[in-house]
Parts: sequence; structure tokens; C-alpha cells
Amino acid sequence: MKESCFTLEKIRTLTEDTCELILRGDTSAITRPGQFVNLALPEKFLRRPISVCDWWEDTLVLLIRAVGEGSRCLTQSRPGTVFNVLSGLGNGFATSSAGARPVLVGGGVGAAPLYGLARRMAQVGTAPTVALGFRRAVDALYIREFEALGCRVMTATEDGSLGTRGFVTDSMAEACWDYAYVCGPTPMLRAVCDLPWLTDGQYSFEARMGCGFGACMGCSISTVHGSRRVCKDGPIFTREEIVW
Amino acid sequence: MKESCFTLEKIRTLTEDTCELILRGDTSAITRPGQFVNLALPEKFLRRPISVCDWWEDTLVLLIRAVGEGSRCLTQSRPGTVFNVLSGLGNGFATSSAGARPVLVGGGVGAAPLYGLARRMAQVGTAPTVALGFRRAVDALYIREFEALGCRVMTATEDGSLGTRGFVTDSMAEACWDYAYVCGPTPMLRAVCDLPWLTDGQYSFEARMGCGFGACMGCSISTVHGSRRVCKDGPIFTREEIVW
Amino acid sequence: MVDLSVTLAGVKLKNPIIPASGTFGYGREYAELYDLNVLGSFSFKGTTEEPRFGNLQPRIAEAPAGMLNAVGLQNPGIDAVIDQEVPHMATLFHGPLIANVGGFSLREYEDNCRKLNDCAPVGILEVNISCPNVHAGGQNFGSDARSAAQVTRAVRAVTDKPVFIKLSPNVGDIGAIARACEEAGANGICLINTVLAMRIDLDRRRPLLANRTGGLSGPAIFPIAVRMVWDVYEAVKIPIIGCGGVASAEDAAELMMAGAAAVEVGAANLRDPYTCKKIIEALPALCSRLGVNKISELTGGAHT
Amino acid sequence: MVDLSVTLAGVKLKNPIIPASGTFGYGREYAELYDLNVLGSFSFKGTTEEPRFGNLQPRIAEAPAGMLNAVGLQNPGIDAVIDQEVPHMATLFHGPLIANVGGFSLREYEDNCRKLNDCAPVGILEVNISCPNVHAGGQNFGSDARSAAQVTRAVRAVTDKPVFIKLSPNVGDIGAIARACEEAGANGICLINTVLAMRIDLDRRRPLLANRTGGLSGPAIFPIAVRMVWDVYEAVKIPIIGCGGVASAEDAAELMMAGAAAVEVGAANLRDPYTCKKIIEALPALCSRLGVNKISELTGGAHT
Ligand SMILES: Cc1cc2nc3c(=O)[nH]c(=O)nc-3n(C[C@H](O)[C@H](O)[C@H](O)COP(=O)(O)OP(=O)(O)OC[C@H]3O[C@@H](n4cnc5c(N)ncnc54)[C@H](O)[C@@H]3O)c2cc1C
Ligand SMILES: Cc1cc2nc3c(=O)[nH]c(=O)nc-3n(C[C@H](O)[C@H](O)[C@H](O)COP(=O)(O)OP(=O)(O)OC[C@H]3O[C@@H](n4cnc5c(N)ncnc54)[C@H](O)[C@@H]3O)c2cc1C
Ligand SMILES: Cc1cc2nc3c(=O)[nH]c(=O)nc-3n(C[C@H](O)[C@H](O)[C@H](O)COP(=O)(O)O)c2cc1C
Ligand SMILES: Cc1cc2nc3c(=O)[nH]c(=O)nc-3n(C[C@H](O)[C@H](O)[C@H](O)COP(=O)(O)O)c2cc1C
Ligand code: FES
Ligand code: FES
Repeated sequence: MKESCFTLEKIRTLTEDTCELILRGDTSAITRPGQFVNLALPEKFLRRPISVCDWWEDTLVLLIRAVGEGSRCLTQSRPGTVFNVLSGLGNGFATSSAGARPVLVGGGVGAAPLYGLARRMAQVGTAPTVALGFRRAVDALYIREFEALGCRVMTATEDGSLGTRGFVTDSMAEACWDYAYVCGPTPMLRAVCDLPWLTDGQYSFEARMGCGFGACMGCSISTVHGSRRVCKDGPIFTREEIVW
Repeated sequence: MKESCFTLEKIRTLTEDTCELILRGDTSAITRPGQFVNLALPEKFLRRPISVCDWWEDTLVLLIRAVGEGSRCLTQSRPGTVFNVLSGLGNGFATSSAGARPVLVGGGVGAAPLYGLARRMAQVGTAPTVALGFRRAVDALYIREFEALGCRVMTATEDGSLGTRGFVTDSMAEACWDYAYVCGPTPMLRAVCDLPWLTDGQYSFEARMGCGFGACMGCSISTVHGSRRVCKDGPIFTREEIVW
Repeated sequence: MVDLSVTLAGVKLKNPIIPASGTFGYGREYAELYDLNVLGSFSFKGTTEEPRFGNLQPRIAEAPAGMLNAVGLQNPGIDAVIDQEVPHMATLFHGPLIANVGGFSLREYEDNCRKLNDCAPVGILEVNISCPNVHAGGQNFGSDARSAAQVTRAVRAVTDKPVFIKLSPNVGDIGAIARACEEAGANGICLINTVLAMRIDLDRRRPLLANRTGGLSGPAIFPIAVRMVWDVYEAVKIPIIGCGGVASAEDAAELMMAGAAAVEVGAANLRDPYTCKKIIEALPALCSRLGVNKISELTGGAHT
Repeated sequence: MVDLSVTLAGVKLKNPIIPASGTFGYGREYAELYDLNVLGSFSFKGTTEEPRFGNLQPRIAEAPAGMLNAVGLQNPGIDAVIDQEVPHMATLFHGPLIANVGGFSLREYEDNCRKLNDCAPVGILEVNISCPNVHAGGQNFGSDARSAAQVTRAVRAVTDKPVFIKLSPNVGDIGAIARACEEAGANGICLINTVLAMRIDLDRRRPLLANRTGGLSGPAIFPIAVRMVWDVYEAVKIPIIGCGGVASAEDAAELMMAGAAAVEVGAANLRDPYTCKKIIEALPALCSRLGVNKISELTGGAHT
């Protein structure tokens, strides 16, 4: 964990409620895809946890969906804005444990940490297959970015306006993967977890956080190993640890 | 009173703790020198009352001394910053009631509203004499601006580093004025009020304000006419109204 | 079309938004800014028998997300209020007014309410029991259930108008006090008044306010107000006017879901004098988002 | 050189700044950021007899200038704390630790304190009486003077270490409760714990926290803490640890002038994990500005 300032360099609108933020700052504390940063906003007491989408040298990429006042303020920031950031939080994905045929499964803005993961997987071996679910075609994001890495991208939308109609799990009918990296809303995590043929994988969890670095117990959830902090012991938990 | 947005156009350092701010916005609610504006700051609940130093068309000039977090934040603002402002507050100076030989007496940043007054007096007749008191020479401000209006400026500093040594009243030994417009810290107001030969005048008061527009009774003081609101019935009170 | 009207103990308001006593004077200053008839009602400055200057300066202090006040019930006294202010308020606002009533003895509460009973523009009496009882060593009437009930009974007996008791939050069990007021005949409860607080001037090494303590209000106290309105909703059946830290339509809806039938807005008016108007304008869209056609359906909506 | 040291019932701390229980865990996470030995002490997470998972998710909510928590005393239980956490904390911090003790019955408080009595690294027992008494219908021990005194007497009898009772602010007369604790043998008072509050999720139409209510902390409650520390300073002679909303050296000085001998910092650590370190670094210059050579001279400085 490191506390430092990041300056917003570029902001790009991806969908009607989601933006890509490119920030400049000290990324040295970030060690794995799937970790997150915790951004302080002047008008809010609690920081806002956001997954690292990608990072290199002094650059940090975040995808932010405006769902409330804090995230809206982030998506409306102007280049030059300086944020106080706690970076390098959480465990991140462990790529070493993947099986032979991994799939990355994302729902909405949950695609963010999967991108950093996919880029690293592509660098050291083959680009993984990615399954992405969105509500509508207009909510789809980062498909081209994944494709540019060489990933095969399967999409599903709830209204069928892009890809398979239905949930992201409906786009995965081939059932030919043996390991999943999953990030998205809780019902989606659960649906993937319930796929009978996909018994192994890593799942990224969310919880309302007091600190984001393990001190307050605000984010504890039950796992098969007992209580675990989403912010410090997670946000990534393996399938066998999860208790719904 | 008017609620509107003002944009900081220029900020100039006058002394180590005081700045001149030139703002652009709708000044139509300002009708008299001696009125004030009430600025909202994002990090503070209460607005900050600041005297109108000068105004014309769409330009507002304020002099702000950093004494606490709110005023410090104002003096550190960058051009382009937008402030929500309630403008045209308070009664302001009544120039019609002045005697033949008026003097304007200011202490520190209390010079601010006197400048707008002096400019208007100079426009319609003769530039008034101005007596200004500061702690030290380095705290002196706006002397040249008053002189540029044609005003005779008498100064006093507590340590004698500029003008008469002592308080502003010590610079007024001539005692040849019959009316005073006074703005500054309370002890200074009182000292001027106590000058036996200066029986008439208008004094600008300060009080901690809840609203600044007359609704909350937070700023009430006793006058010979009973309780009066500094924000609405003042901030200018005539010498005969004042109860110390 | 969303129906914004609400009914408080038989008094119908066109919407649930009411400026809180002490933050709206007698409406004059706000009437210069907007037509007060957009409001549900307004609760005018607390009235006492005698004219009061209030406390010495300073009376106002800054706080994180809020403010302290120790105005001390400055007002011209009940007779001047009835003779001069009420008729003028009736020209500015044509709906039922809420008269906020102070008192330092049971007799004073009674007398004030008796006099206000004949004021046609006044629709509701809102009895502020956060005043010290001069006959009981200065303890606040609102600090225990017994004295709260005493005030309620006393004023209930002298007026035909609905009586809402405005509770102090500086107590252990707000539900018990509300229940005592209900049993003593209150037609409704208003809560919360300000939270007892203090700021110290570091350089002078003295309490900042001349009165030493002051009442904390503004967004800082909002989550306390939500909790107390919730508790009182569980404790009584009479309608509740929620108050404390409301600054947006969302805040108003949150207090309503906690149990409020109507919502007062206090300190937020001081920072932004258009707050009430803006909240009222935002309510229809918020109701649509929340899926209600009648705003009154929000009241108590979070209780199951 | 400003002397920052303070003494709490005979226990000397190198400065008055103490991270508050529940916001500093067992120090581990902060020890990765700075040397904990800059601190006056630290109060570790509240300990109960049995391991507790705490409340269901969500346990945290946002508030204006603050936050709500309903963690629900998650901790591994007294035996694990004594066997594993205390020895580890002693390696991170070499001064006297403050053990925050919870309990749901008099017997539990007693047993916990008896066990902690043999823990050398623990300098002070801080007894959190904002816990529900399972033998009295779940009413908080801290909600009235009698049960507060009972807990005090019970724990006082089983330990040689100084006992500080940590008061709940959700009461009418905090001074009376502090006095009852003093009379029952408390060596000091710590206040305030969190203020009972609630947030509602508008879209789900349910209280946001799974536990429904939560404790409000952070800057929002600072002026309430100042007032309560002031009241308790007037009510008792034993030393006070002030707590509630402190986020800067100025805030700490303000609580000390209100009556605190030392100051705990809670929620501010969660937003900025370096808060305590920054406050400690800023204290010497602040003391100089305020004209004191010994910071302990600030304590009660605003009372005359
Ligand atoms: C580990 C982690 C990674 C995340 N990564 C991303 C990301 O890459 N992109 C993105 O857009 N969002 C991400 N989120 C969700 C994001 O944190 C919330 O959308 C955001 O905090 C909402 O803040 P708000 O002020 O807009 O909403 P409000 O509802 O006003 O927030 C109120 C409070 O609740 C918290 N909160 C609300 N929703 C969530 C949530 N879903 N998860 C955690 N806390 C919440 C807020 O942080 C705040 O404390 C992530 C959350 C976690 C826990
Ligand atoms: C009518 C009027 C005109 C003023 N004109 C000017 C001016 O032209 N230039 C200038 O530099 N200052 C002026 N002041 C004083 C200015 O308002 C305060 O210096 C400023 O509000 C301090 O805010 P702060 O956050 O820096 O200080 P803090 O002490 O942190 O403020 C805390 C609270 O106290 C209030 N407060 C503190 N000092 C004063 C004060 N002297 N008067 C009123 N409220 C105070 C603040 O507004 C705030 O609500 C004027 C005050 C009044 C009432
Ligand atoms: C300046 C001021 C004056 C007040 N005067 C009164 C009063 O006369 N009578 C009363 O019952 N409440 C009074 N109050 C309390 C408010 O009506 C309201 O209950 C309280 O401020 C909480 O609401 P808020 O947070 O929206 O301000 C006053 C509050 C303020 C800020
Ligand atoms: C997440 C969290 C957990 C807490 N846990 C405890 C606890 O276990 N025992 C206790 O006495 N107080 C606990 N508190 C209360 C704090 O110690 C402190 O009294 C309160 O938060 C007010 O101080 P603050 O405003 O500086 O946070 C907790 C507070 C928070 C925010
Ligand atoms: S958010 Fe504080 S421990 Fe996870
Ligand atoms: S500040 Fe509100 S009446 Fe003057």
C-alpha cells in the first residue's frame, strides 16, 4: 500500500455512464491485476475503491461507472485534477494457479480488472478468451481493447442487442474452460460459480469499505476459512473459499 | 440580494496574508459601497462574508485577508475558480449624509469598502481624505490605489515602520473633519468613535453570520433602536445608533 | 402527475416541505427571492411571551458539514408576533402556517398557545420543548418524558388546533418521550431540534459562543435525525414532521421512509436560500424514480 | 522544546495521541506505513469473551463529514487476543497499550478484565459500556448511571490496572453517568463512542446497514464530543480521554481545552492512515502558537 497523488491526464467516455480515466502517478505499489486503489474525494469522507484496470510505469488506468455522487464526481473530473490515492490494495489475481483453458468473465464495469489480467496473460503466453455481459449494446465497453490483445471476446446482453441474448453465462455454452477469473455484480458471480462444469477459479468481491487496507473490519465476509476482509484478504477469493 | 456565480479572473498578492481578487459575474444587485457579498466554499458549510471593495459592470473586486481555513482557501484560489455568491447584501454607506469635510478611516483589510466609497465620492465631487492604520509597513495595502483617486492618504503603523507610529487615530491629529466613514477591527471602530471632535459618521460592523440576509438572527447586536441585524440592517451603523 | 400533498393531523399541505423554525424568520427575506406559496407550509421563528433579545455575540459557529447556533429565541414577543408578523405572513403565504412556540414555564406555553388559537392563518402549533424550565432548575422540558407530557397536556387543553411537540434529540430514549407526548394528547411529533454542541476558540481559550454551548444543525446531524425519526415512528401512531440536516430531495425522501409525513429544512436555507424551492421542484422526478404516485406513500416505507 | 507527554491515571504517554479502538485493528496494517512508536499509545479493537464475526454486510455507510459503522465487535475472542495479538502488538509498540474491553454481561466484563490484568503490555483497560446487556432486555450498559456504575465496580474489583470507562453519547446527561463511574472507582473516562444513527437505501427502501442502525463517527460528531468532554470535565476529577471526530492537531487541542488529558483519533485514520502521525508532528508548532511549553497545560484550559 502506498499513499500518493495521481493527476488525471485523460478522461474518455465509454458509455453513457462509464468513463476511462488515465492517471499519472506512482504505481510502484501495484503488483498484480485485480488489486484496487482507494480514491479520496474532497466532498466525501470515505474513499472510493476502484479496481486497477491496467497500469505501467507511472500510468494508471481506471474504468469508472457513475452510480452515485462519488463516482459521478469522478466521471465528471477534468484533466489536471489531483487525487489522493491509496494504491496497491488487495491481493489481486494469482495467474500461476490457472488451468490450461482459462476464461475471463466480466459483467459491466467488472471488465476493468480483467483487462490488466488479460494483457499480462497475453504477454507471457496466449491471450485468454473473455466473456463479457452487459445490459444493452450501448452499455458494452472495452470489447475492442480485449480484441486488440488477441483475446477472443464473447458477449451477451440482457436485451439481445449485442451478442447472445441473456446473461454472460449464456454466452459460455461451449463449456470448454477449466478455470475462470470473474468480476462483476454479485448475482453474476454467483451464476458463474453455479456453472456445474466450471469448478475452479478466482472471483472478485465487492463490499462497502471503511478503510480499504484491513484495519476496520467493515468489509468482512464469511468464507470457508472463516471471516475474511474483502479489502485485504480479497477482493479476489478462490471458488472453494466462497460461502454464498 | 442575488444568488449567482462569479469566476475568479485575477488574483494579486497585496501583503503576506492579503490578496486582491478580481471576479467576473453579475454585479447588478450591488447598489452601494459598504455592502458585502457572501461566498460559498465547497468545504465549508457557512458562507464567508466579504465587503465589496469595488465593482463595475460585470466586475467585482474583493480584498481578502487569510485568517482561517475559509479565507486561506480564498486567497489560494486559482483563476478560473467559480464561486457561488450571494451579492448585494447589507445596507452600505449612505453618501448623502456626509458633512462638508469627511474622512475615511480604515484598519487593515477594512480599507476595502472605503475604496469603493472613495472612488464614488471622487467621481461626483472631491476625493476624500483617507486615514489607514496597519500593524507594520509590510501590512500596508491599497495606499497607491487611494492616491490614484486623488485622495490624501494618512497612514499609521503600530511599529512606526510607515507613517505615524501608533493607531490610525494618531494619524488624525489635525482633527479637521466633521464626518467619518469607518471600517476595521472592533477596537479601532471604538477608538474612532471615542474621538471627542468626530461626532458624526458611519461605522461598518462585523459579526459571525448564519445566513447573511436577515433570516436567522445570528448576527444581532444592540443599538439605541434595539436589536439590529448586522447583515441586513447593517453592516453600516451611524455613530448615534451604536451601543458599545 | 405525482401527488405531492400530505396531511398532518387533518391539515392538508400541498407538499411535505416546510422551512424549519428559526431559519426562515417570518418569511420576509425569502419572499424577496421566490413565491412562498410553493412551500407546504412554514414554521416561523419560535415565539415567547416577552420580547427577547437572545444571547450575546457571537451566536454562530462553523462545524464540519454544519453549524452551531445560540441565537437564544430572539423574537418580539407573542403580542407583536400576532399583531404584526402573522398578518404579514398571511399576505406572503396563503396556506396554513406553523407557529413554533417556546416557553420557560407551563403557564407560558399555555398562554402562548391560547393566544395563537385565535390566529386563523396558523394551522398547526409546533411546541418547542427544548427550552429550560425556570421552575425546575433550568432543566429542559424536553429532557424527560414526564415534563414533555406535562407541556403537552397543558397546551392541548387550551387550543383546538393540532399540537405537534418538537422534541430535543439530547436524550437517551427519544421513543419513550414521543410516546409520553402521544399519550398526553399530542396530535403529532416534530423532530429533531439541534444537537447540543460546543466549539472552542483556541486562541482565546474560551468557548467560541458567548452562550458556551450551541445547537448543532445541518447535514452533520442528518443520520442522527433519520435514526430518531425511525425510533419515533416505531413508538407512536401520530404523524411525524422530520427535521435535521435535510439539504436535498433525496434527504427528504430518506426521512420520509424513516417515518416522516412531512419534512422541515433548517440550516440548509441559510447556506442556500433557494433550498426548499429546489427540493420541491426535484420531488416529482424523485417520486417517479422511487415508483410512487403519491409522495405520502413514502412515509414509513423502510419499516417492514 | 515542547513537552508533549501526558499522564493518564499514573500511566505516562509520550504524547496525547491515541488511535481509537476499532479503527486501528491490532496495529499491523499501520505498522507497514510508519513506526507505531511515535504514538502516545493505541487502543486495540474491542475484545469480547467469545470470538465474534460481527454483523452482516453491509456494515459501513457514508455520512456528511463522517461515516456509520455497524461492525459489531468482530474479534477473535479474549484468549486469542491475549495469546496472539497482544504479544505481536508488543513487538510493534513498546509503550503501554490500551485494551478496549466489551461485554454483554457483568460477568463477561469481569472475566475479560481479569484475564487482561496479567497482560504486561496492557497499561490501561478501556471498558466500552456501549454494549447491550443480555440480562436486561438488551439495554446498553452505558445508557444509565446505575448500570454504568455496576460495570465499573465489577471490573475495578478484578484488576490492578487503571480502568477508563468509555461512555456512550446516546444519553441525556453524560455528566451524571461519568460521575457515577467515578464514584464506582473508575480511574478515568473515555468519551465519546459513536452516535447512534441510520441511513436508508432509497431504492431498496430498507435501512442501508444490515444491522439497521450504526454508529456515526468522524468530523460530523466533533462539536458534540467537545461539548460532552466539557460537561464531563465539569462533573468529575479523574482524567478524560477525549474522542470523536478528531482529524487535526487543532481538533486535538480543542478537545484538550474542553477537558481531555489525551485524545483518541478514530474514523480519520480510515480516510488517511497517516492522520495520527501527522497530528503528532504538528503538535509542537501548535503548542508554541498557543503559548504552552507542556501540552498538558491545555487540558481544561477553556474552563474558568
Ligand atoms: C474492490 C472494489 C473494486 C471496485 N472497482 C470498481 C471499478 O473498477 N469501477 C467502478 O465503477 N466501480 C468499482 N467498484 C464499485 C465502486 O467502489 C462504487 O461504485 C463506488 O464506491 C460508489 O460510490 P458512489 O459515491 O458513487 O455511490 P454511493 O452509493 O453514494 O456511495 C455510498 C458509499 O457506499 C459505497 N459503495 C456504493 N456502492 C458500492 C459498491 N458497489 N462497492 C463498494 N462500495 C460501494 C461507496 O464507496 C460509499 O462509501 C469497486 C468496488 C470494490 C469494493
Ligand atoms: C460584513 C463583513 C464584511 C467583511 N469584509 C471582509 C473583507 O472585505 N475582507 C476580509 O478579509 N474579511 C472580511 N470580513 C471578515 C471575514 O468574513 C472573515 O475573516 C472570514 O469569514 C473568516 O473565515 P475563515 O474561514 O478564514 O475563519 P474561521 O475563523 O475558520 O471561520 C469560522 C467561522 O467564523 C466566521 N468568522 C471568522 N472571523 C470572522 C469575522 N471577522 N467576521 C465575521 N465572521 C467571521 C467565518 O465566516 C466562519 O463562519 C468581513 C466580515 C463581515 C461580517
Ligand atoms: C439559527 C437557528 C435558529 C433556530 N431557532 C429555532 C427556534 O426558534 N425554535 C425551534 O424549535 N427550533 C429552532 N431551530 C432548530 C431548527 O428548527 C431545526 O430543528 C434544527 O436546526 C435541525 O434542522 P436542520 O439541521 O435542518 O437545521 C433553529 C435552528 C437554527 C439553525
Ligand atoms: C469501524 C469502527 C469500529 C469501532 N469499534 C469500536 C470498538 O470495538 N470499541 C469501541 O469502544 N469503540 C469502537 N469504535 C468507536 C471509536 O473508537 C470512537 O469512539 C468513535 O468512532 C468516535 O471517534 P471518531 O469520530 O474519531 O471515529 C469504532 C469506530 C469505528 C469507526
Ligand atoms: S474496509 Fe476496513 S478492513 Fe476492509
Ligand atoms: S446572519 Fe442571519 S440574520 Fe444576520
